[in-house]
Amino acid sequence: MSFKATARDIGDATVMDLSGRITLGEGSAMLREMIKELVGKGRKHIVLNLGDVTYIDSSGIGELVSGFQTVRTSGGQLKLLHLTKKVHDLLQITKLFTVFDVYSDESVALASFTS
Amino acid sequence: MSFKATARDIGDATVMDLSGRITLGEGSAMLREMIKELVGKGRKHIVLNLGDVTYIDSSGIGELVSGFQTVRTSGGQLKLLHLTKKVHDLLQITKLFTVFDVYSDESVALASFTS
Amino acid sequence: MSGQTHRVEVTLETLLESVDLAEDITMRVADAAGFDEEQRYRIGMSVREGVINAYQYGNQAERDRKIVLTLELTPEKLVIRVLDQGPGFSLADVPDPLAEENLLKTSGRGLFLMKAFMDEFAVNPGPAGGAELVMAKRYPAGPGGAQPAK
Amino acid sequence: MSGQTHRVEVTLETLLESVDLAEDITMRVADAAGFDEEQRYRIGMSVREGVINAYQYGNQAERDRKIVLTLELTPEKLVIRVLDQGPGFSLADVPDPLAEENLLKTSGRGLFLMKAFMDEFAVNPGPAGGAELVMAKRYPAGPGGAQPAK
Ligand SMILES: Nc1ncnc2c1ncn2[C@@H]1O[C@H](COP(=O)(O)OP(=O)(O)O)[C@@H](O)[C@H]1O
Ligand SMILES: Nc1ncnc2c1ncn2[C@@H]1O[C@H](COP(=O)(O)OP(=O)(O)O)[C@@H](O)[C@H]1O
Repeated sequence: MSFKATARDIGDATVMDLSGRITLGEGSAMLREMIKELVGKGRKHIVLNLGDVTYIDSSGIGELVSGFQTVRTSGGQLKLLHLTKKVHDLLQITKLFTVFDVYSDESVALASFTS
Repeated sequence: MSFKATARDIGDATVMDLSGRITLGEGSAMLREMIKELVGKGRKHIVLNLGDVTYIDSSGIGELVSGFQTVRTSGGQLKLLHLTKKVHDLLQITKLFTVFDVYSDESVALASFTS
Repeated sequence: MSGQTHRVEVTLETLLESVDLAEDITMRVADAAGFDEEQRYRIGMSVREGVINAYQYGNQAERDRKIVLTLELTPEKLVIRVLDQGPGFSLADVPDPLAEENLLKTSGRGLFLMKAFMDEFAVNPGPAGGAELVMAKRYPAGPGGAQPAK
Repeated sequence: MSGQTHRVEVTLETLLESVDLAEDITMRVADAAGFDEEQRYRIGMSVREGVINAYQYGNQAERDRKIVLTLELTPEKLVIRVLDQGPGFSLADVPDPLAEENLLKTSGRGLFLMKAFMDEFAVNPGPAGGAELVMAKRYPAGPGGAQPAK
């Protein structure tokens, strides 16, 4: 149940497969560092696959926003893939659903990057 | 996790496969009724398979003793099969391990009945 | 021991582990009250956010200060209180996270989620200082959703 | 709010559901204290047996009477109290379930299990009547088994 993340490079893009909980105690800080590292290595097209993320609290939502900004500031784009109902609802009520680019199909998400 | 029991007749004997919890709230009363019913139907050789029993409290221990007595009073025998470590330890510290006939192999348990 | 039935009072040290403990105990009590998975999740998240705030802003991560979580199964709702030993605060001073200019802020959504997820929500001054969150959730209606209190 | 750190006080109605709730909350607190699965099982079972007795013999299944479960993480051990509103009793009057003549009795093993599973066990008169069980378990020693209190 604790947070796990692995990154896969697919061409220009990196898909981060996240699982478990993104909360203050668990995944938040780790997610932030991983995104910073990818951006530091020059990766600009990042997909966060949230399909196996079971729980996000307000701190986790904050990290999604923070990752979005970090990537954007470096001239890149961050997309979200596979929202569970809980995460979808959270983004909906916090009005972030329209801020993020959200996909339910990995190849469509990958094809969506414009460079 | 809640209590379940199914009975299989093998020749003269009946094996009751129990699983889940045998506690005051859950399996205790049900186990008592099932043993009474078997004895009422004239079954005299009963094996309680405790291999999938995850938890027994003092009330559950009481039901094992009660079943043992019920079967013995009717002229039959009750044997225990496949104790988990927890159940083994409970019978050990309550000094009931020596009172019950305990087996770790079903065919040996079935062969042990004397009529 | 007045009119209520179950009452759970948890006094926690100001530690990050206390957040999970508070959430878990709350989920267990919500389960006993007959709330379904979705409602338990919302109630648990609200307690989680409340205790994190008590930890960070109230008790300012000073371990020896206490956080008191109280869960009461009253006849018609589950009432939850989170009390800290901090400076207190007023909801009116908290920016709206849905306002255009706050939408991309990386924080400021905790109180909003508590308000969204619970039926009632208020912030009061604690009896001996600090902030006390008071939040409530009505029991689910209909068969199988009855609360255990009378 | 004296010297202890975590303190969980649970006031329960005299209902069979209270037994599971008490056991679950205890297991969760024991987990936070660093006890392993086997020790959590023993602590949980002791609380279960104690609350069942408070329900049956103490409060005599009268729903409105209360059972108060208190869990305290003191610096060196987890101390658990189970208080009922019954007639009280003395351990000296309880028959030994290991005596030859009691071995095949179908009851009488609850207190014995609590004594066997905990490091300390006593029955006291409650502050306002009733029986109060007081039991304690020392934290596991060694690395990884440290208790959260200082
Ligand atoms: N227990 C508390 N004590 C003092 N101030 C608090 C407390 N809880 C919340 N606040 C204030 O309310 C603000 C908003 O909190 P919240 O909505 O949870 O978002 P976040 O924690 O992400 O900032 C905090 O930044 C803080 O100033
Ligand atoms: N809370 C209590 N209040 C009054 N009497 C009690 C209480 N707990 C235990 N007793 C007495 O102690 C006896 C032994 O209890 P126990 O060892 O738990 O076995 P059992 O519950 O199977 O009888 C009970 O039969 C009862 O007479």
